[in-house]
Formats: sequence, C-alpha cells, structure tokens
Amino acid sequence: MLGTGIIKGMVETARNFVGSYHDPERLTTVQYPEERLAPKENGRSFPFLVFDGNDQQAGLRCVACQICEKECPPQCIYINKSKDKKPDYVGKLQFYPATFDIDISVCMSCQICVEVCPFEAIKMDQVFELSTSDRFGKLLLHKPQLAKPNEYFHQLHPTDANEVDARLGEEKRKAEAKAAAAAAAAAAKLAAPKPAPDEPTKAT
Amino acid sequence: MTPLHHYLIFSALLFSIGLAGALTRRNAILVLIGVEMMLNAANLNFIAFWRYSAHPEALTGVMFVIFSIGIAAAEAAVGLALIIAIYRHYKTTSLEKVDSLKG
Amino acid sequence: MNVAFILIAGLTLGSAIAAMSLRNLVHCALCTVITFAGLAAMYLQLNAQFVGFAQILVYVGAVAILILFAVLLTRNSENQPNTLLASPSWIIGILVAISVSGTIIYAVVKSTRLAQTLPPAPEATVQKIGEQLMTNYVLPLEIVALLLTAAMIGAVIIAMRDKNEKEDSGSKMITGNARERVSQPSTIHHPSSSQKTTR
Amino acid sequence: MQSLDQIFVTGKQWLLAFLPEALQPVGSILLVIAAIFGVFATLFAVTTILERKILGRIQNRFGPNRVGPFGFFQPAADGIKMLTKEDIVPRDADKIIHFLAPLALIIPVALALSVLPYGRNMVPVEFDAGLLFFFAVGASTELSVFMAGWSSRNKYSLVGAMRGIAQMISYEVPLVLSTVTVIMIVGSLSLVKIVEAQSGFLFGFLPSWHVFTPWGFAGFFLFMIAATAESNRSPFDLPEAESEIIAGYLTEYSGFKYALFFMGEYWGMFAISGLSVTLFLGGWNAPFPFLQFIPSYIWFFTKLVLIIFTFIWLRGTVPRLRLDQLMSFAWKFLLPLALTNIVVAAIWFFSRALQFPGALGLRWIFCAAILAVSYVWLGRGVAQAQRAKRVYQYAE
Repeated sequence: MLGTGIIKGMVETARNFVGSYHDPERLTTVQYPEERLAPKENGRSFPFLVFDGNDQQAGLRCVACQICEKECPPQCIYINKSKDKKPDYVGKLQFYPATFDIDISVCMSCQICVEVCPFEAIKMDQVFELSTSDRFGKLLLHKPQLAKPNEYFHQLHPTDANEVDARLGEEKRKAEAKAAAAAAAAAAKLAAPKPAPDEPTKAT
Repeated sequence: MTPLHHYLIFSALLFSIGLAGALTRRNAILVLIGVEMMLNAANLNFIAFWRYSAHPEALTGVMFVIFSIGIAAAEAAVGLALIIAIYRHYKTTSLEKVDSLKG
Repeated sequence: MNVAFILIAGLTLGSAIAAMSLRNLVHCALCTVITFAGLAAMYLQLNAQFVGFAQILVYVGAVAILILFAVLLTRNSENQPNTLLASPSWIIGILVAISVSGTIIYAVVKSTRLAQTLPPAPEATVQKIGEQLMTNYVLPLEIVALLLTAAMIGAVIIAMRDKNEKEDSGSKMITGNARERVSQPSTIHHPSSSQKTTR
Repeated sequence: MQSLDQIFVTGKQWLLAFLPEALQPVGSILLVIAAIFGVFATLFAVTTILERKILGRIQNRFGPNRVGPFGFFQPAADGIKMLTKEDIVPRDADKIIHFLAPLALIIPVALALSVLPYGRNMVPVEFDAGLLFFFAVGASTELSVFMAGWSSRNKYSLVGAMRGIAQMISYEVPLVLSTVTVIMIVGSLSLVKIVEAQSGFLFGFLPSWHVFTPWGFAGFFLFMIAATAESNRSPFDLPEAESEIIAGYLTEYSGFKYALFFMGEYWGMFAISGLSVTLFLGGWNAPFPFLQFIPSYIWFFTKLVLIIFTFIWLRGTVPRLRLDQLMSFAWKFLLPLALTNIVVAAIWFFSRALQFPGALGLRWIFCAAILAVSYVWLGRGVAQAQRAKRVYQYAE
C-alpha cells in the first residue's frame, strides 16, 4: 500500500532521534577537538623519513636514490643528492639527501613512494592537523621536519615496523657475517703475501 | 468619503488606457492585457454603482462582477492558448505579421 | 475624497500606463499585476470583500502567471520593434482612447442623476453571496462552470502540440525537428537582451 | 484564569488608552504588526536552530552546538553573518525586480499571518472571508518566485522558478479542495468561526476537532502534503534542489536579501501550519476539558510547533521526488482523493439527521470505508505508474 515505506522511514528516523540521547550507537559523532578517536594502525596521511638511532643526520635511511621522486604521481618530492657519502646502517658508504622536500599541499597520500622505496626509508605518517596560514612555505616540509625516529614508526604501525626491523636486522646480520668472513679472509690473506681487492666487490 | 463620480472617472481613465494599449500595441499578449484592463474597469463601475445604489442588499453588482471575473479567467486562458498556438505556427506574436488566412 | 483613494488610484493608473507602454513584456505583465491588485484594493474600499479577494486570487494568482508563462513561451515577443512609435495607428489609437475617456468623463461630470450620498455599508457577507448564487443565480453559475470547463479543455487542446502535424513535417525533416527541440530552452528571454540590441 | 488567557487583549487595550482617541486605530494596527513581526521573527530564529539540531540527531550527529549553551545562539551568529555579507547583484540582472522579489514574498506572507486566530479574541484582522484572503495572498507568492528567478538572469534560477511555479500551482488545487470540506461542514469562511465550531467536547471529554472525523483526517492528510509542497520543503524541494540546480531561484541572492527570502519561506511554513491548526486541529482549543486552564494562545503555539516538528522530521526522512513523480502525485492521487473527500464530507453533513443509537459509529465507519477504499485504489495506481518504464522525450 502507498505510504507504508514512508511510515517505516519515519519510524527509523524517530528511533535515530530519540536514540541519539541515550544510545551511543545512534550518535557516532565525536566532538573532535575535545575528544579524539584512537588512530588506526593502517591510517595514513603524508610521508615521513625514518632514521635509526638518535642522530637524524647520521641515522637517516634514505640514500637519495630518487626512485620515489620519479614515481610520485603528483611529483611532490624534491631530492638533491649529496656530494659526499656517509655510512648506512650496515656500515656501507652511501649518498644521502642533501635536501629532501615534500610539498604536502600537492601530495595525495597514495603511498606509492613507500611501496617503491628499497631502503624502507620513507613511511606514511598519521598527523593530520597541518592547517596553516601560509600555504606555500608551511606546507613544503623539509628534511628536519620530515625525519622521524624509528621508534615513532613503531608507534604508528607496529606490525609493519617489526617486520621491517626483522628484515633489516637479518640483512645487517648477513652483512656483518659477510664482513666478518671477509675480514677473516683478509686476515688469512694478510698472512698470505697477496691481499684481496676488498672495497670494489663490496660496493656491488 | 469618496464621491461616486471619482470612481467613475477613475474607471473611465483605466478603460481608456486599456483601449489605447489594445489599439496601439502590436504584440498579441499586450492586446490581451489591454482587453483585461478594460474588463476590469467595467467591473469597477459595477461595484461602485452597487455600493452607491439605494438597495445594495440585492447584491446585483457583486454577482455580475463575480461572473465577469470567472469569464475573464476563461477568456485569458483561451486567448493565451491561441497566442501560443499562433506563435507555434508563425513564430511571431506580432499581430501585423499574422495576416494571411492560408497557413 | 480621501488619501487612500488618491494613492490607490494613482498607483493603479501609473502602473496601467507603464503596463501599456513599457518595452519589456515581462515588465508589462508585472505592472499589470500591480494594476489588478490596486483594483482589488478599490473593491475592498467599496465594502466588496469577497470580490476583492476573488480579484486577487484570480488575477494576481492565476491570470498574471498565465500571462508570464505565455511571454516566456513565445520567443522574441519580449522586444518590441523600434518602429512602433512612428506608426500612424499609434496616433489614431491614442486619439480614440482620449476621445472615449473624454466623452465618459464629460458625461459623468455633467450627470445629475448620480447618487451623491453614500448609503450605510451593506452587508455583503460571503454567506449572502453564497445563498444568492444558489438561488437566484444558480443557472448563470452552472453556465459559468460549464464555460470554464469548456475553456480549460479548449485551451489544452489548442495549446497542445499536435502529434500528427509533427510527424507529417518530421517525416522528411528530422533534422529540422531536432533543431527545434534543441532550441526550445532558449525561448526564455532575459531583461538585458533588449538592452543589448539597442546598444 | 480568564485574566491570564486574555492578558494580551487587556494589555493592548491598556496600552491604547494612553493614546488620544483619533490615533487609537492606527496605534492598534501598529501594535499588531509589531507583535506579529516580533513573535514570528523569534519563532523563525528558534526554528532554524531546532531544525538543524533535529536533523543532526536524525542523522546520528550533534547539530550546531558551539555558539552559546547547546548552540542556541547560532541564529544570532547566522543573522550577523547574513547582515554583514556583501549584497551581490549580477551585472546583467534586472536590478529593480531583483530587489523587489524578496519584498514580494515577505509582504503577502506577513499578510497571511495576520488573519490567523492565535487565541481567544486574539485575531489581528478579522475578515468575514479570512480563508479566502489567506489563499488570495498565498497565491501571490508565486509572483515573487518568478521575479527572483527571471530577474537573476541565471539559468539555474530560471529553472528553479519554473519548477517552483509549476509545483505551487499544481498543489494549490488539492490544498484548496481539502479545505472546502471544512467550509462545507462549518458553513463559513471566517477562521474565527471555524475555530469556534471545534470548541465543544464529544461525550464530554473527546475534543471535537475536525481531524477526528473521517473527512477531517483525510482533509488534514491532504492539506499537510499540499502544504509541504506549497512551502517548498523536502521532499518537495525541487525548486531549490541543491544537488541539481544549486539553490534554484535563490542562486543569485546573498546577504540581507537572501535572509529575507529565507525568512519569508519559513514564515510561509508557519502561516500554512497555523492554518492547518486552525482548520483541523481545533485552533486554540484545549484537547481535554481539564486542560482548559492553560491559556488558549499556548495551545495554538504548541500545536504549531508540533506541526513544524513534523515538517522537520519529514525532511530528515524522505528523499526528493522527481518532477514527473511530483506532478503525477498531485494530479492523479491528491486531486481525486480530495474530490472523494468532498463527497464524503457531504455524506457526513447530511447524515447528521440520523438520530438512532449507534448512528455516529455507522456514519464513521461508512465514511472511513469510502476513503480507505479510494486511498488504496488510487495508491495502487500511483505505485504502478512508478514501476512503469520511464519514457524520455528529449534524451534518448
């Protein structure tokens, strides 16, 4: 019969209206600045750079390979490669980014930079209160603002971070074992008259 | 109190304005508006004469105006329908261009 | 002679003149509305409440809207050609109107048989009008009802687009038909289009 | 009790006694105008905030709750915003008509508010043909819609105005026809007499309001649907459909003119709700004899607010109609039902002569059965028409 659907709808909205006063299920809105929802582990906003240890300059995982800069769909990443090199987490000498800027007014939070990074150096952040009165300067984040410690990464995405740490630890262990083996070999070679060319093989 | 002849003069002026419009304007819609205006001026005369008559309880003038308003509404509806039909045929509402009997 | 009468009469006559002389047809129609409303106020002044309200209901509510729709549905009818005022029929029309009004006003002023005193306000209540309509005037009422029905049906039939006619003309000119359809929304005109043409 | 009920009437007389004899009629009119504007401007402010809060609750969220306690100063903030905004008039607009359009809405609506009886002896202007006056001025609001839409020189405005006029003309027919039943039963067009006709109590305790009769219930139902459409409210808000035509005929309005339009629409809603209270819900009469000590105007405004709440509730529930659905609903469902209702009212009126015991019940059942059968039958027609495949005239 005509009108039954409307009556059903009216009953539902009336239940919503009355229920909103006593049933939290029917009033799901959070009063934002005073109350906040706990962040979800898989939530993401904009990228940040991970560094190990305490010194963000020394521990920065990024090697300025510029893959993310090339892959970024809106092209919001700007990297300048350094002239010199610094040792990375396995102790190997690598380039590092002299400047690393992300224009978050352009960034679309697609996470492609994270997917393509071979060094686990760039991850997604969860901060979202980035509003500012200066839309050009303040929304262009530089390296000091972007670099965040590994503990912060653990805090945001614990599962992901543990996985990454395990993999990196494995690699580090392998590299150390290799270095130890190389050192042992070198020591053995040192005993022998002819020394082996050490560095070039490692660099590959 | 307004004397009766003021109403009559007013309605005469309104009638002549409507007449002038109906005679001078070329647009069929405006001619129709002019005719409506003349009809309204006549209606005002009926009401004024009824109000100043010796036996207003007979309601003759009021009745006449009520019927006149009803007929005017019908007239406007049919007239505007005709104008739209003519416009559809000739693509104009100017009365001077609608002069041929053969479509 | 009271102030209200002068005000209403002035407004009504002024808007009537504007309605008959403005160039933009929509302005004319809106001025006509003021004229009709002023006449309704006149009826109220003459203690004819029911007629006044009926006047507003029929003229302001229905006829004015009809006229506006007709203006919008007939393209190019908003702008009057500039040659209008030079035509000889204009002068003849004005002369006829002036002579008619002059004759009537002369007759009214010279007449001695017009009632000079205002009788006490008659009771034209809705109830009495209804009773009269149902007793003395029942035949005219039925005739008007019939007329209105016939007029409504007639208006619909006249204004309805004839399907056969369309098919006949459309059988060889499909493109023409399509053009007509496409151009339909543009039948509606705007105030400044007239200004633009004169500029 | 009597003094509290008549406090505004005596207060007005007391105030007028200060004026000289010649100025008293003018003073009386000015007082009434001030009262109408004050009361309804306040009600407008309260309604806007309540509407937003209720709609929020219906949609599982809080409404505005930041300005003042529970957000109740929000209307003040809105008002300041509206008044300080720039008044933009499009360059090509017809400036005079663009300016006059909001006035052409607010004046008829204020006139319509002036004939409603708000309480015992509390009717601002008493007309013998008050109902006719209400519909006469109500019909002239269509002109303001046209003026706003046409003068803006904006295609959205024009489309909105054309939709609005078509809708208002179509729904005026069932609106007026549903009130004809009341006029038939009461035998008067005077709103005061219509309220007085509903003042008694059936069997000593049941209110004899018109809504509690079969024809009155059907009439109220039809009237409310047509009133929703007349006041351009959801689900009949096609003239202002935001998702289709921006804001319809209000697109080119801003600042104070927009505020006037907004207020005019709400006042129109109040006027038509007040009329439905007067015609069907007993006006200022108390629902039960033991509640008669509460002043009459409080009853009127309580019923008015309840009707407004229903409007808001409906807005939070029902989605917007399509234009062809709107028209077929008016002409194929509401109009035949309203005509049937007139026949039923005539049967009710002439069967008053039956005096045997149980006659009232028999009349009741007979009239209700006619209406129920026609409702179901016409409703099936509408539902079938909805299911039919839609034929597009221009978009194949």
